[in-house]
Amino acid sequence: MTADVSQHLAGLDALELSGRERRGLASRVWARAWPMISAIILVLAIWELVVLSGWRPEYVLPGPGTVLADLGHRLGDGEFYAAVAVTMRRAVIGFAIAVLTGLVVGAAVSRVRPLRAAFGSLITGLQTMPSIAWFPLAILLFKLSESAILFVVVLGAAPSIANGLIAGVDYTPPILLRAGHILGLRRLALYRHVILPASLPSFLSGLKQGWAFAWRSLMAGELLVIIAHQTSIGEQLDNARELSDAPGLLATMIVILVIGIVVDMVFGAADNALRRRWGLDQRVG
Amino acid sequence: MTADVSQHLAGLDALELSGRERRGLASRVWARAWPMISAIILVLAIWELVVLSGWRPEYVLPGPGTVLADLGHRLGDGEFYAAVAVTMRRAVIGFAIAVLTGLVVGAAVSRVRPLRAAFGSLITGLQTMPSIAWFPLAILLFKLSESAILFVVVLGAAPSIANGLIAGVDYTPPILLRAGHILGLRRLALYRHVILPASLPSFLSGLKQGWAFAWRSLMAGELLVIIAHQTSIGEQLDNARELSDAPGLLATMIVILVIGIVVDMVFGAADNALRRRWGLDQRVG
Amino acid sequence: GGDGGSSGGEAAKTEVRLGFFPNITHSTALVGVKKGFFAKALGSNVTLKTATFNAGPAATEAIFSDAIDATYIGPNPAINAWSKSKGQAIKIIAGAASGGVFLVVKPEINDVADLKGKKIATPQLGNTQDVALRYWLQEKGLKTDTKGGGDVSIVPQENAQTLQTFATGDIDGAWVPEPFASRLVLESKGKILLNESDLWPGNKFVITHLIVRQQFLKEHPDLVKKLIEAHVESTAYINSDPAGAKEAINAELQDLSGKPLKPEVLESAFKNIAFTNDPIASSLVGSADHAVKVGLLDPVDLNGIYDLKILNEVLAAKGEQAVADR
Amino acid sequence: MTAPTKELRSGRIDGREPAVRLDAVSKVYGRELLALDRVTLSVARGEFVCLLGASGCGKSTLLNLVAGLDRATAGTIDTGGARIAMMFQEPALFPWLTVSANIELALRVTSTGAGTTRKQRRARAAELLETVHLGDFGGKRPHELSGGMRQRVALARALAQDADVLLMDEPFGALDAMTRDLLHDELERIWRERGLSVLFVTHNVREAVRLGDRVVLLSSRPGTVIEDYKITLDRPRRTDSGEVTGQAATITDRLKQEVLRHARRAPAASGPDAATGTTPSGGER
Amino acid sequence: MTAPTKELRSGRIDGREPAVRLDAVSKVYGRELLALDRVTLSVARGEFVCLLGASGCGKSTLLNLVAGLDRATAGTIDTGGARIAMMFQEPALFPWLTVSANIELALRVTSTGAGTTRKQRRARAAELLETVHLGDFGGKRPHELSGGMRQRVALARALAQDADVLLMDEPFGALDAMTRDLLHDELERIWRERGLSVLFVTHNVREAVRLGDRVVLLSSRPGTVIEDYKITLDRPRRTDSGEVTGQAATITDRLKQEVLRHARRAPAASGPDAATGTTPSGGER
Ligand SMILES: Nc1ncnc2c1ncn2[C@@H]1O[C@H](COP(=O)(O)OP(=O)(O)OP(=O)(O)O)[C@@H](O)[C@H]1O
Ligand SMILES: Nc1ncnc2c1ncn2[C@@H]1O[C@H](COP(=O)(O)OP(=O)(O)OP(=O)(O)O)[C@@H](O)[C@H]1O
Ligand SMILES: [Mg+2]
Ligand SMILES: [Mg+2]
Repeated sequence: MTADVSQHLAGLDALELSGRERRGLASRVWARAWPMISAIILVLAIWELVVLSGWRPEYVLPGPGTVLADLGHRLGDGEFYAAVAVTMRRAVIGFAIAVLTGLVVGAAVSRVRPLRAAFGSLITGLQTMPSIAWFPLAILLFKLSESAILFVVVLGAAPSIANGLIAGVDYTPPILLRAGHILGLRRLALYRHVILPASLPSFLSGLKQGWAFAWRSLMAGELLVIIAHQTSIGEQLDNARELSDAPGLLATMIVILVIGIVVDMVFGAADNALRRRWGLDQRVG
Repeated sequence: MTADVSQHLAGLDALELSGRERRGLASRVWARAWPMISAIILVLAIWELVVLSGWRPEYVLPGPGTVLADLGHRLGDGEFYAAVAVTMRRAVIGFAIAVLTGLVVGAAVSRVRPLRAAFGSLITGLQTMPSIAWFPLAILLFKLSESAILFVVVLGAAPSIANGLIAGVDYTPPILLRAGHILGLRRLALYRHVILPASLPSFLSGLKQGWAFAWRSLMAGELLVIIAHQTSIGEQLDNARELSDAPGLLATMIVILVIGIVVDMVFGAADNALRRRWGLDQRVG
Repeated sequence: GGDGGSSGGEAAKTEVRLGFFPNITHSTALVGVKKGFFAKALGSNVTLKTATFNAGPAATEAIFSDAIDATYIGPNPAINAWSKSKGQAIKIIAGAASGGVFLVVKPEINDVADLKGKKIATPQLGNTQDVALRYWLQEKGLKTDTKGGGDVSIVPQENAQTLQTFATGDIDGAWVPEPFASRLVLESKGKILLNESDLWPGNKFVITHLIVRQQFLKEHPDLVKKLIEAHVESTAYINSDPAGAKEAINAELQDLSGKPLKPEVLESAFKNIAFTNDPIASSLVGSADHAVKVGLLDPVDLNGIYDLKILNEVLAAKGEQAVADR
Repeated sequence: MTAPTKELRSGRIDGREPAVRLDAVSKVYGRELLALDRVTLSVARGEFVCLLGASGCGKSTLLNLVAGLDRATAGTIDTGGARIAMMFQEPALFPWLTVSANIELALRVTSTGAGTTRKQRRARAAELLETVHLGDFGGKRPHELSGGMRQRVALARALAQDADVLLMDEPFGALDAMTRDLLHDELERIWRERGLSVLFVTHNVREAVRLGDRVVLLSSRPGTVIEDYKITLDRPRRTDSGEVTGQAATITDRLKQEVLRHARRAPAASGPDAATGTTPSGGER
Repeated sequence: MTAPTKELRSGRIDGREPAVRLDAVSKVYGRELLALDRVTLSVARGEFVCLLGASGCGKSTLLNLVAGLDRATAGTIDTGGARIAMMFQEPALFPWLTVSANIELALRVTSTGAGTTRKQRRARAAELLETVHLGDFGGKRPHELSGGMRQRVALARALAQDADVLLMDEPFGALDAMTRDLLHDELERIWRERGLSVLFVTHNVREAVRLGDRVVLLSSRPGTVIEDYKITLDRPRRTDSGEVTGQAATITDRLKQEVLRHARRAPAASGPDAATGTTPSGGER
C-alpha cells in the first residue's frame, strides 16, 4: 500500500512544482541599466538646456560639461581616492558600530517589556536629533579624534537599526515562535534560532535606512574634527561651498549621489536575495 | 431548507466570533507611562551622578538641575513658544509639501516601469545627500525666503515618503489587484480604490521616517536663512552652541527630543489604529 | 527675506537688499540699521531689506543668486566670489573694519618656540586667519601643512567649537577674530600671544568690507551711493560715540537673534577693532599673496576687485581723505 | 484522451445557447511552459460546470483567461458581452473597507450601479448581505469575520456585480467541511434563483459532483480536457449521499490515473531556485 | 451533557496506561472568557484520539495546554514526562532554513540529539524526509514546496523530536482532498510503525472517523466533552467508504445540534472592534 501512496504523492509533487524560468543575468542587468542611462542622459540634457538658456551665469550654475570636467579632474587625482577611502572607512566603521549598538539595544528593548515602554519612543526621538547637537558631547567624550566623528555617526544610525530589529521582532509570526517553543527552544536559543532570523527582512530595511542617517551624519561630522593627513568627502563638500566653487560642489554632490546609489543597490540586492530565498516575494505590507 | 441552512450558518457564525476584551484606556496609558517615567528618572539620576563625580567642569557638562532650570526659564518665556511655533510651522508645511511630492513621485515611479528602473535607486541616493549640499541650490531657486528652508526640508523628506509608497505598491497583494480588476476597476480607479489604500501601512512607515529626515533637514535649514524676528529651534540650538551655552544646548536638545517623541507617538498611534482596523496585527515581515 | 520681485531690472528700484552677519566685526551694519542711517539715506521711496547670515558662503550664494544686492563680508569670501566668477559677480565698494584678530593660547605658552607640537585652531581652512597663522609660522621657521601635520598642528574648526575645545584643553590655542578672542581670554583664561595687527604695516588689515553685485552697481549707482553715504555715516558715528554704538550693537544683536554679547566681551572686543571706511587694499592683496605662499590658493588677479569711486566721492563731499585701491 | 464531443464543438449544449465558449484556447507562459493546450469548452446559459484537475493543470489559468485577467496565446474566448464576476480561494476583500463598503464599491463600479446614490447602494448592499445571511455584519471589517463568513461576503460582492457568469476558483477550498456543506447549499440556491452560469474550479471531486451539471476533467502539462462527465443526479444533492459518493469514486479513479502518469516524471528537484515564484495553494500565509 | 465515563475518570483506557491525562482542566482567557470548562480526557499509549468540535470550542486551547504553550487556569495535566511534538494547520517551517536544516534544527535541540554530530543529523534528516517521501527535497526552501509537501516536512520535523505523543491541530485543514487522503494513509502508517499516541484536532468529521480510535466531541462555550465515540472499524479505512460515511453521519448530526444550539444566541455583532484580535482559521493571509 505504501508504494501506492508514495507513487501518488510523487505524482502530486511533480504537478505542484513547476519550474518558472528566471531571465539570464545579462538581460536582467540590461533591463536595469538602460532606463538609468537614459535617465542620466535626460537629466544632463535638461541641465545643459537650463544653463544654455542663460538663466544664471556659469559661475553660479555651471553646465554639465564644466562639472564633469571638474569631476574628471578629481578622478585623475590621487587625493580624491584618498578622500573617498577615508570617508568610506569612517562610514563603514561607524556603521558597523551602529549595527552592533542597534542590535544590542534593539534586542534588549524588544524582549524586555518595561525597557520597551521606557525607551521605545525615545529611540525614535533620538532619530530626529540633528547631528550638530551631538558635537559638543562628542568632543567632550572623545576629544578631537576620529572617534568623535564615529560617535556622531553611530548616534545617527543606531536608532534606525534598533527600530528595524524591534519591528522585526514585533512582527515575528507567532506561529514560528510556537513552533520553536515546541521544538524545545527557550530564551537565548529561541532568540538565536527563531526571532533573529525571522526579523531579518525588517532588520535589513532598518539597516538601509540607518545607512542614510549614518552617511548624512558623517557628512556633518567630518567637519567636526579634521584629522592629520586625511581629507574627506564631507570636508571637500564644505570646502567647495566655502570657496564658492560651484563646479566643485556639484562634482562632490555627484560623487555622494553615486555612492548613495551604489550602496542602495547593494542593500536592494541583499533584500531581493533574501526575499527570493524566503519566498517573501509577495507579502501583505 | 434555506431556513435550516441559515440557522446552521448563524450557529457557526456565533461560534466563530468571540469578543476578546481590550484593556481600558486608563490602564493602557498607565502601562505606557510608568516605565517611561522611571526611565526618565533613571537617566536624570545617572546624569547627576556623572556631574557630581566632577568628571568635567559644570560649564562644560552642567547637571540636570541647571539644565532643567534653564528649560523652565525658557518655558516661562514667550519667545520659546514663538520659536517652537515657527519651527513647527515650517516642519508641518515642509512635511506636507514633501508628502505631496513623495506621493506624486512615488506614484509615478511605482507604476511606470522604466521610470522605476531609472529613478528608483536615485531616490534612495538622494536620501543620503546632506542638506548642506542643497543650500546653494535652495538660495538660487528661492532666494532668501522661507521657501528656501522648505526646499531643503522637502528634499530631505520626500525620498523616504516616495520610497514608502513604492514599497507599499510593490507589496500590494496581487489577489487584491485581481479582485479590483474583476470589479471593473482600471488605471486611476484601481489606483485610488485598491493600490493606494493597500499601500497605506508601508506609506505610513515611510512618513514616519520622512519626518525624521524632515526634522533634521529643518534643523540645518533654519541656519540657512535667518529670517529677522523669527527665532526658531534650529537657530536656538546653533546659538547655544555659538555661545558655548551648555545648559541652553541641553535644554534645546530636550525640547527636540520631546517633540520627536510626541511625533513618534502620534505616528505610532496612527499605525496601531490602522493595524487594528485592518487586522494586520500579525504580519510576516 | 528677499522674496520681493525686485531683481535689479531697469524699472525704478524700490528696495535695496543688504546682507550682514550678527557679529561684532559687522558693527557698521548693526549700527547703521539700528540707528536708521540706511533707511534715512535711501529715502522714503526705497526700502531697506536686510538679511543676516551666519557665514560667508551663504552670503556669497545670496549675492550670486541675486537674492541680495550688497553685503558686509570678510576678505576671503570676497576673494572667492571675485575669482570664481572671474571678476564678474562683485565689487568691493568700501571698507568697514580692521583688526580684532588674535592668537590666544594657554597661559603656559610664552613664545613662538613653545608652539612646537601644539594644536592651534583656526576658523576655516584657507580663510584669512588660517592663512595668517600659517604664514606667520612659516616666517618663524615652523612647518605646517594643510592636513594638521608639521611642527604645529593646525585644526580648522568652527569658532563655537574652538571655545569648547579650548576650555576642555583639547587645543592649545586659536587664531580667531573677535568676539571669540575676547571670550577665550575672559571665559577660558586664555592669554593673548599675538595681535595680528602687529604683523601688518600701519597695524591695519581688513576684517570686514562691503561688497555689491556688479549688476546692481551698474544699474543703480545712485542707490549704491546712498548706501555708501549711510555706511560712512555709521562709521563716523561709531568712532565719535563708542558708547552709543555699543548700545546700538547689542540692541541690534538682541533684536536679530536674541544673543547679545556679555558687556565685558563687548567692551573688550569693541576696543580691539578699528572701524574705518578704508578697505586697506594692501592687506587684502598681501593676504592673498600669503595664501599663495603657503600653498592654499592659486594665484588670483585681484585687479579691479575694488570700485572705490563712489566712496571717494562721498568722502570728498564730507571733506575726508580718499582711500586707495591698492 | 477523448476528443471533444460534437456538441461541444458546435458550442450548443442541450440546445441552450452558450454563455461562455472557449475554442482551441492555448496559453504559453514564458518561452515554453504550455499551461493550456487547445482547450475547447462551453458553458451554457444557466449551467453549472465544474472544472476538476490536479494541481498545476491550468484551471486557474483558464479562469483568468475567461475573466480577462490574462490573454490567451491562441484560440478564441467568446463571452458574448456577458457580465462576468469571479471569486477566488481567498476572499480577497479589501481590508480597509467595511463589509458593506466592500459591496458598495462593487455596486458603484458595476455599470448597472453607475447612476445610483450612496444610499441606494447601501440599501442594496444590505439586501445582498441578507442573501448570504450576514445582514448584521455590514459594519464589521473583514478581519473580524471567520473564513466562512468572509467567503460569503465575497459571494455577495460577486453577486453585486449583477453578472451573468460567475467564475469560482476553489472558493471553498480553505473552509472546514461543515461550513463548506452549508455554502454548497447556499450557492446552489443563489445559482438557481438568479439563473447564473457558473464555472467552478475545484480539487475536490465530491464537491464537483455535489454541485455540477457537468464535471469537466482537465489533464496536466499541458492542460487539456480529458473527460466531460454529465451529472444527472437530482437536486438538492448531499455530499455524503451514496450517489454522490459513487460518481465521485469513478471520477477520482480517473484523476488518480492522471496523477500517477506524472509520478513517472522525475520530480522537479533541480536547482534551489527552480520553483521560485510559484505559490502553490494552501497552507501559506 | 454526558458525564465522563468511569473509565475516563480512572484514567485507564482498555486497560492501557494513559500517555496524556487531563483532569478537570479549565482555562479562562482574560477576565471571564471560559474557553475550557473542567475537561477530563485521556489518551492511552499508542492510541489515536480525534478531538472534534465546531470553531472556537477550545480545541486549540486544549492542545496548547497539553503542549505546555499555555497554562491551565485549573485542573491538572499529566503527560508523565513524555516527549511531546506538535503540528499546526500551517506547516510553521522556518523559511530561512532549507527543508533539511529545519529538521536538523529539531534533531539538534531534542534531548536525544544533543550529542550528535552535524553529519549524523544530516543523515537522520534525510531518513526522516524519506519517511515522508521527500527524499529529494532536502535542499529546497519551504516556499518552493506545495502546501501538502510542506505539511509532510512539518510531520518529519515532528517525528525528528522522537516524541511519544504527537499533538496535531488541524494539520491537513488547508490541503486539497486528494492530498489529504494520501496524508491520512501516511500518518496512519507512521503512527502504527512508531507506536505514537496521537491527539488530533479537526473540524472534519470524516477525517476524525477515518483516523481515530476514538472521536471525542467537544461542545462550545464553554468547551466540555459531550461525547466520546469509540471507532472500531477495521484499518486501513477509506474516507469514502460506506462505514466511515455512516459513522460520520451520526456524529455530524450530533455536531449540527450543537451548532444549532448557538444559532439562538444573538450573533456578536456589537461594536466594530468587538472581535478584534481573533484570527479565525482558514482563508486568511
Ligand atoms: N504567471 C505565470 N507565469 C508562469 N507560469 C505560470 C503562471 N501562472 C501559472 N503558471 C504555471 O502554469 C501552470 C498552470 O497553473 P494554474 O495556476 O493555472 O494551475 P491550477 O490548475 O490552478 O493549479 P492549482 O490547483 O494549484 O490552483 C502551472 O504549471 C503554473 O506553474
Ligand atoms: N489568547 C487568547 N485570548 C483570549 N481568548 C482566546 C485566546 N485564544 C483563544 N481564545 C478564545 O477561546 C476560545 C477557544 O479558542 P480555540 O482557538 O481554542 O478554539 P478552536 O476550537 O481551536 O477553534 P478553531 O476551530 O477555530 O481553531 C475562542 O472563543 C477564542 O476566541
Ligand atoms: Mg489554481
Ligand atoms: Mg483551533
